[in-house]
Amino acid sequence: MLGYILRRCLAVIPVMLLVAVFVFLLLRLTPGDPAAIIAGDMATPAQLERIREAMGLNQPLHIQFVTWVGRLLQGDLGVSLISNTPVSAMIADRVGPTFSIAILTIIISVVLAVPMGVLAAWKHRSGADYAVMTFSVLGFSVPVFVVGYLFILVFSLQLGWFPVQGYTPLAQGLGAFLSNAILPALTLSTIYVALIARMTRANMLEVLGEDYIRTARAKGAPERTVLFRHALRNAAVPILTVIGTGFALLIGGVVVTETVFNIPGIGRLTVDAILARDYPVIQAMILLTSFLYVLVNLLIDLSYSLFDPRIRY
Amino acid sequence: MFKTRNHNDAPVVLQTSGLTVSLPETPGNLKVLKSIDVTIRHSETVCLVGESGSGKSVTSLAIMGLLPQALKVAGGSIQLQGRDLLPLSQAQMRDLRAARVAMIFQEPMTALNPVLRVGDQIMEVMELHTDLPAAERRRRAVAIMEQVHLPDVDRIFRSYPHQLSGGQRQRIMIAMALVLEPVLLIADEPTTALDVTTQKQILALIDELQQNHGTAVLFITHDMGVVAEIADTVYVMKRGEIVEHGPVDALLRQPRAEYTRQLLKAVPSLSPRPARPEADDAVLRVERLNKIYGGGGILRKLPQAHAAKDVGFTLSRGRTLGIVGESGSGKSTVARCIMRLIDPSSGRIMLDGSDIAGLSRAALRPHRKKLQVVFQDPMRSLNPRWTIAASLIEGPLNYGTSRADALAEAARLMDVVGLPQDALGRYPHQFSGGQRQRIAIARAVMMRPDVLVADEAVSALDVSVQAQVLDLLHQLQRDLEIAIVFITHDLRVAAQICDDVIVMQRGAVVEHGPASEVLAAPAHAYTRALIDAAPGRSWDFQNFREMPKVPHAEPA
Amino acid sequence: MFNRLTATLLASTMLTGAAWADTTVKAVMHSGLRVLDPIITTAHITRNHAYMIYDVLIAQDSDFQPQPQMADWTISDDQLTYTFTLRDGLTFHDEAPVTAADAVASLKRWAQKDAGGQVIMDRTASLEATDDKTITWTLTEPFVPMLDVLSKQSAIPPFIMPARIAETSADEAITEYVGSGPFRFVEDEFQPGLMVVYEKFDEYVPREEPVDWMAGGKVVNIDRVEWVNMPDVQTAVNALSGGEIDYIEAMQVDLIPLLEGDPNIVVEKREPTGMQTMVRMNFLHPPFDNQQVRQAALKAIQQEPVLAAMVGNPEYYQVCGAILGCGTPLEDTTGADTLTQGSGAEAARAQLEEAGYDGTPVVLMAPTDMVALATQPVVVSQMLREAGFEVELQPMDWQTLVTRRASQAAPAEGGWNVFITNWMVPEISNPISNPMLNGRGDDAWFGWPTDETIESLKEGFIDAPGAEGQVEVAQKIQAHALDNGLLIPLGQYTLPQARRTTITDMIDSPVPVFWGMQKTQ
Amino acid sequence: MAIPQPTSAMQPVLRWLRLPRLGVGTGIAAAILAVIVLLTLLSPWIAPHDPLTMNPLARLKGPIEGHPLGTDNFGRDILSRVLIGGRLSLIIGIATAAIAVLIGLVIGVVAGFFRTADAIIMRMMDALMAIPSILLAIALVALNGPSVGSVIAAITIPEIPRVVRLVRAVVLAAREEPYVEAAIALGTSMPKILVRHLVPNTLAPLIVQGTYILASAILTEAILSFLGAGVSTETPTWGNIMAEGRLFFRIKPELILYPGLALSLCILSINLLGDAARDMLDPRLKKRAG
Repeated sequence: MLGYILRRCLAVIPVMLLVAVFVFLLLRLTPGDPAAIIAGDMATPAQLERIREAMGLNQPLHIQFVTWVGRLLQGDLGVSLISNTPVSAMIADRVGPTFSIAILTIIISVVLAVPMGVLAAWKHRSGADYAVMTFSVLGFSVPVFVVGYLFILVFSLQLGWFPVQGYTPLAQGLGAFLSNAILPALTLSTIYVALIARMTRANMLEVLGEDYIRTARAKGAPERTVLFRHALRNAAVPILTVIGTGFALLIGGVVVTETVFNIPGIGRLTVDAILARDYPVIQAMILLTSFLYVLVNLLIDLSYSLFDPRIRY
Repeated sequence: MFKTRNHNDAPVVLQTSGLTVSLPETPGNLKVLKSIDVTIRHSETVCLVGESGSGKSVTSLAIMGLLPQALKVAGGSIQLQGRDLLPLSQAQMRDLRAARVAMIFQEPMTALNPVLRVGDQIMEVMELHTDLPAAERRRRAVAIMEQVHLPDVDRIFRSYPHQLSGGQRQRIMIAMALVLEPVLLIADEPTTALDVTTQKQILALIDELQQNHGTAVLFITHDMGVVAEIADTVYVMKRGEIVEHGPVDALLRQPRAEYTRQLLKAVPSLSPRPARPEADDAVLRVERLNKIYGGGGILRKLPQAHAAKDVGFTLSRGRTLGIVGESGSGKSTVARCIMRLIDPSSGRIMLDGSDIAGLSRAALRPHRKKLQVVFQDPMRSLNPRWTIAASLIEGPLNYGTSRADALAEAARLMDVVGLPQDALGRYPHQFSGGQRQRIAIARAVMMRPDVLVADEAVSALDVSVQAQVLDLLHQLQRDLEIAIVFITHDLRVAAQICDDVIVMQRGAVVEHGPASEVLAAPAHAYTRALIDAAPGRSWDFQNFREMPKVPHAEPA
Repeated sequence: MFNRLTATLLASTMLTGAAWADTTVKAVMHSGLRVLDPIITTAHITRNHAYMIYDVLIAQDSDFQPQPQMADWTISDDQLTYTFTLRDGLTFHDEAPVTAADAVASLKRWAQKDAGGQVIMDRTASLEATDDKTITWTLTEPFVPMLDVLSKQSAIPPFIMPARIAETSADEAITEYVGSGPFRFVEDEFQPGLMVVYEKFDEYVPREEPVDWMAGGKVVNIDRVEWVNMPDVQTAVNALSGGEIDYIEAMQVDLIPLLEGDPNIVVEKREPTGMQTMVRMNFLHPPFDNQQVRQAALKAIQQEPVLAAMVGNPEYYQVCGAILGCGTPLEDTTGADTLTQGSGAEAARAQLEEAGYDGTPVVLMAPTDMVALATQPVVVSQMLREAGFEVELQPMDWQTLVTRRASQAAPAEGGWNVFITNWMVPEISNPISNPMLNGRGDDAWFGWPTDETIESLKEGFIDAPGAEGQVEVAQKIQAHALDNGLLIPLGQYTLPQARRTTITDMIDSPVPVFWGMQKTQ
Repeated sequence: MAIPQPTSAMQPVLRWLRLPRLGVGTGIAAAILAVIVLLTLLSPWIAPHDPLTMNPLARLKGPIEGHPLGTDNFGRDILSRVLIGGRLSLIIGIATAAIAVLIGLVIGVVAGFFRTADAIIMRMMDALMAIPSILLAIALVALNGPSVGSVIAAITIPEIPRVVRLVRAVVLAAREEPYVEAAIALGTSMPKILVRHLVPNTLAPLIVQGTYILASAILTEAILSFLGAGVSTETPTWGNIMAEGRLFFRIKPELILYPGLALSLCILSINLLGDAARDMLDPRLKKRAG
């Protein structure tokens, strides 16, 4: 088990290195010039050149890459070209909201989607099944921002239940946090619920066709026991997997919801940085999100053995 | 010979009368079961026998009230100890299951919940039906596990299903079924997936427990050998109907229905057929063949598996060599090595005088056509997207035969394997398993091979179809002088088709010789155990009589 | 220290309980603050930030007249020596007193970057601190607009920083943010692009005079200001309705109806001059290297549709052909009739034909992520096409545009032909500081016109005696600029501000400022 | 012998069970999709106005004469823009799906068949998959400028690893099929086995995957537009119509509503068709039916 964990962790290194190369090249080939952005409207070409020189943008690519990776390994993510703030500080300021909303989203999604999927599989081809399926297809079909605006319109402006925008840290109380976080989390949940409910349904259907389910029924187990004790745990691994791969989707959704609900998170930070060609921030953010993705999926892989004793490392 | 207990006075445990099951939402209200009448008495074993699709499993599920949603009971009654089960609510049925009627299934691999400890699964039955305290539940679970002769009960109690062998899992299933002492046990092909030696133990166990508890058993099987071993009463089913029933002795001696006779006649005899004269032109010679799996690994040494150990044999033109063994014996590994579908670790494979063991893909190509194969699973051995013609001519086209010639040969072979000409234009899914296996044989024969490897080629087929396919192989071999390597776990099949037999155990050859000697007078203990375990080995089904006494039956 | 404590205690006992609570004004500004050095960028948000935490020597009042702010001044009779004297009580946020040396260092750094500053430095004999309070600036020849340049609020006002910070190279951003302005920058709470927090600087001593535009006493009546950036005006409008914020600096005019009828919210124009939006062509590459073609483009364009598409409600825009802005002292509309009346389409086609336009595609850069710049290119490209131009509208984000407009390469090789941008009217109301009117080729603003006429006209403007003379020269400049196509003005607009009624006493000024303002609970 | 024998009593059940799926829901979905595709294909002829002709003085109008759905903020006809916009949205979706499937197929087959290339390819795919696709897409659009081509590329590239994984898995599984081994025994060369036996196996799952990519590409285009990295307003798509319209969401929700409705219906029906196709190809049902 320990050996397996070690090997899996080592396997992260080449992947992250590839991500780093990829991100670095991608950005350096981008036509945007951060020097021009900093210099502003009145700059002359000579001034631009001086700024470029000062920022080290004139060095050969591979030198820039090596310098960057070397600093990365020392934990130095660099300094924002635009605001001159350390990138690590910018990220530290911003991960809180994104994380708390992402976690809330996952909680909401799992709490809603798993029972939905179980119900749909149990009542296969019934009205409930079609309702769940329709909802989950709808979740994939409506753009996140449209959902967000609809929620704002209905829950904030018409009903006045929640504030329209903003973020309150959990430190200021659960109620305050939730009142701000619940709409963005619900918005993000639509696609996640759709994903998990589908996966739950599909795997429950599969598991419910298995012999041991027939065995459980033959034992006289009531449906609740059949579904939750026997079936769900066996369907857990693919559901976990989809929660992991859906994490990428979540990050994509976060970018949008943070914009719609004006949440000071890392999604907006990244988009702003991309539009501003703030290389150190973009690089750090893409690396960070990729690393998170890899990490989350690694943890999920490792957690399989909690659900399925056949999986041992 | 057979069970001759008389249960006529025993109280009736289960009686179905006029049980009809249909697919209510299909056009024509298709009937899956047509008026099934079965009676089972206290401590009686009733065998429900039939080929696939006969409806025997549907009958058992109807009794349990576990029919799939699409199926509905359309008529008749199911009386358990005089109480009609059909009007009962879901909850009432649940209370009966396991407590009064228990069931065990074919696949012990899949019938246990893989994520729960087996001890918990046994105790769950008591949780559901009794209010025994936990300690008592545990005590009873351990007790029943001991009754089914599980070793090291404490460890197994805490084990997950995947940590147990197939036989152990089936014992767990039986323990689970019997822990509440039900009046009726339904066993749906409970030994089909097991090796013969394990099958024998499980059959003995069911018998023993039945004696002890007086449980009535409804035993569903397709295997006449098993029927001969275990049944008091036999019901023969065909396409949803009971064609004949009666005490086992009467049914096997004097079958009345034509279908029953057919079924019995199709059961291959265990007595080996006489070997054909030995030819001296060896077409295939295997020498010290080894295959070792694993052992690689970068960060840690992976465990090695020696799947074939120093296997060697010689096969001459027109003869059949059987490789016999239980699962894991390495018989398929040998076949795949010969076919060079996997690379042998060492050894020589002499095909027509040249060693093909170490040849590269390209160098192997000219030899390929001499060596053809038929696989076990008729569903997967033909490309589902290709017409039969396309599958048949693939090989000849590879070796430069013109399309027209290949098609002509394909058409000719259709006659040989007994399929209509228009079959060439159709697709595999339009054929039954037996037909597909004929097509697969035709595909191999198209290449005019010297050697045909048949890897469990009839194991997935019903017994009547099996007989036809074996006949076909026999006929082709006679006409074309093909040498056949026949891999099988089934001694009856081996006895019918093989001239020589190799018996394999854990990768090694334990016995090698003419079929008549090996099967009639086994020298090795393992071979003897295999033969002893073959169900119904003392009955000659084809001739409706006992087997002639053979000397080897006495312990050496 | 002890005195301060007692003063605070005294103050607290005199205040009522309600007012005792900190008053915080939450404002949504037109953009997020990312760059904190007001000298290296001309971004308005950075300038606005600088006005919060820095002070200036002199400032304009609402009549565009220079007034003392940190300093009074005297001018020698020969118009060559300007002497500024710092007033008493000026303190930096790190509690160091403001000295003349600080001011000199700041002015020198500023003068390297600001166009107006460069002009002054060309004529400067010396700039030095003659004592702690006195700055002496000696010119080599008289420069009439000297005080106008020093008191301007755009693009780069000469903000005063401590000398140690002002000594940072003008090409590098400063890393310490200490000023002597009425607010203190709370660095801990700064989130680039997202939120910036200011606290009242208690030691700030306002001037006695009443506040008037950027001049007069900067009296702070609130404790804390938070600038929150919202990516989307609609979000801001929703937040304002919900009372989550107090103030929106720049409203999308189309969204005003959403706030109408809410008694707690006032939508208003803060200042009368507003913004000019305009077209800039690239003089280096065909087709706009040809004056005829530039004139055809000018004739092809009509202002009103552009403004309507951009702003919507006519109350908030103004058709205006004056390159120096309407409502300014030098306003003149010579040569702009086709722009304002839309009568030039046919003449444009004719002239384009006459110029021998060969269908060279015009690369029009269109920023998609800036609300205030997104619509004009779309409308303008449509008009140019109708006049016979081949237009290639290339959408891009603003930062790409900013990068690309610096390229002198041919349009096909990463260069460009046209783009559109906006200016605050005070930034372009003076021919000297209006970047469009720089005709020095490679040293000119993007587009790089080589135009000796405009340069000599500007000389004439500098030397013009008095206001009337300036107006006369300005007319010539207007006529020439349009004739040569130095820019095509698209008109003026004002984005109104919106505030909750709890915010009162806001100062009309071109820069949104937070002194003077009151907030009731 | 011409009529195949039912091999199991359950077979007619399963055969019958598939019917309603192909019937009701799927039929409606197919009809909706057909209508949308037809309308967008014919849009150059049926759109009442040029989608680019603007009249800023009549902007943001409700339904008025000549503009049944009203006008947008440039005074352009919303109906025409939604119709024409659908065409480009569909083109982006189809192009993305086709390119992603093609490239993924080639890479996946190579990875699935050549053990040596497999490790390297899959590590690269892992890396590509680890980068959140939206961020990657925005970065790619920022890189190339927001042309239709670069938007397609930006949406396609993040989809490729998923296709590669699918194809690789199918190829790996199909390699073990007896009929492939039989082909080896018949002396069929590896490239031929690849093309004739293995690749066809990937087609059905690829079609299903392709429909999902198609749907998600249309959606991603909308999100890219929303984030300011979409195609120009001069080439309307459902996405950029909505993205432009979002500023006016509260005063003129139609700007989001109509394209949103068209887009959602379109994606919904594509997804439903994809589901139906997947159910038909579901190996579980196939196994039981067999």
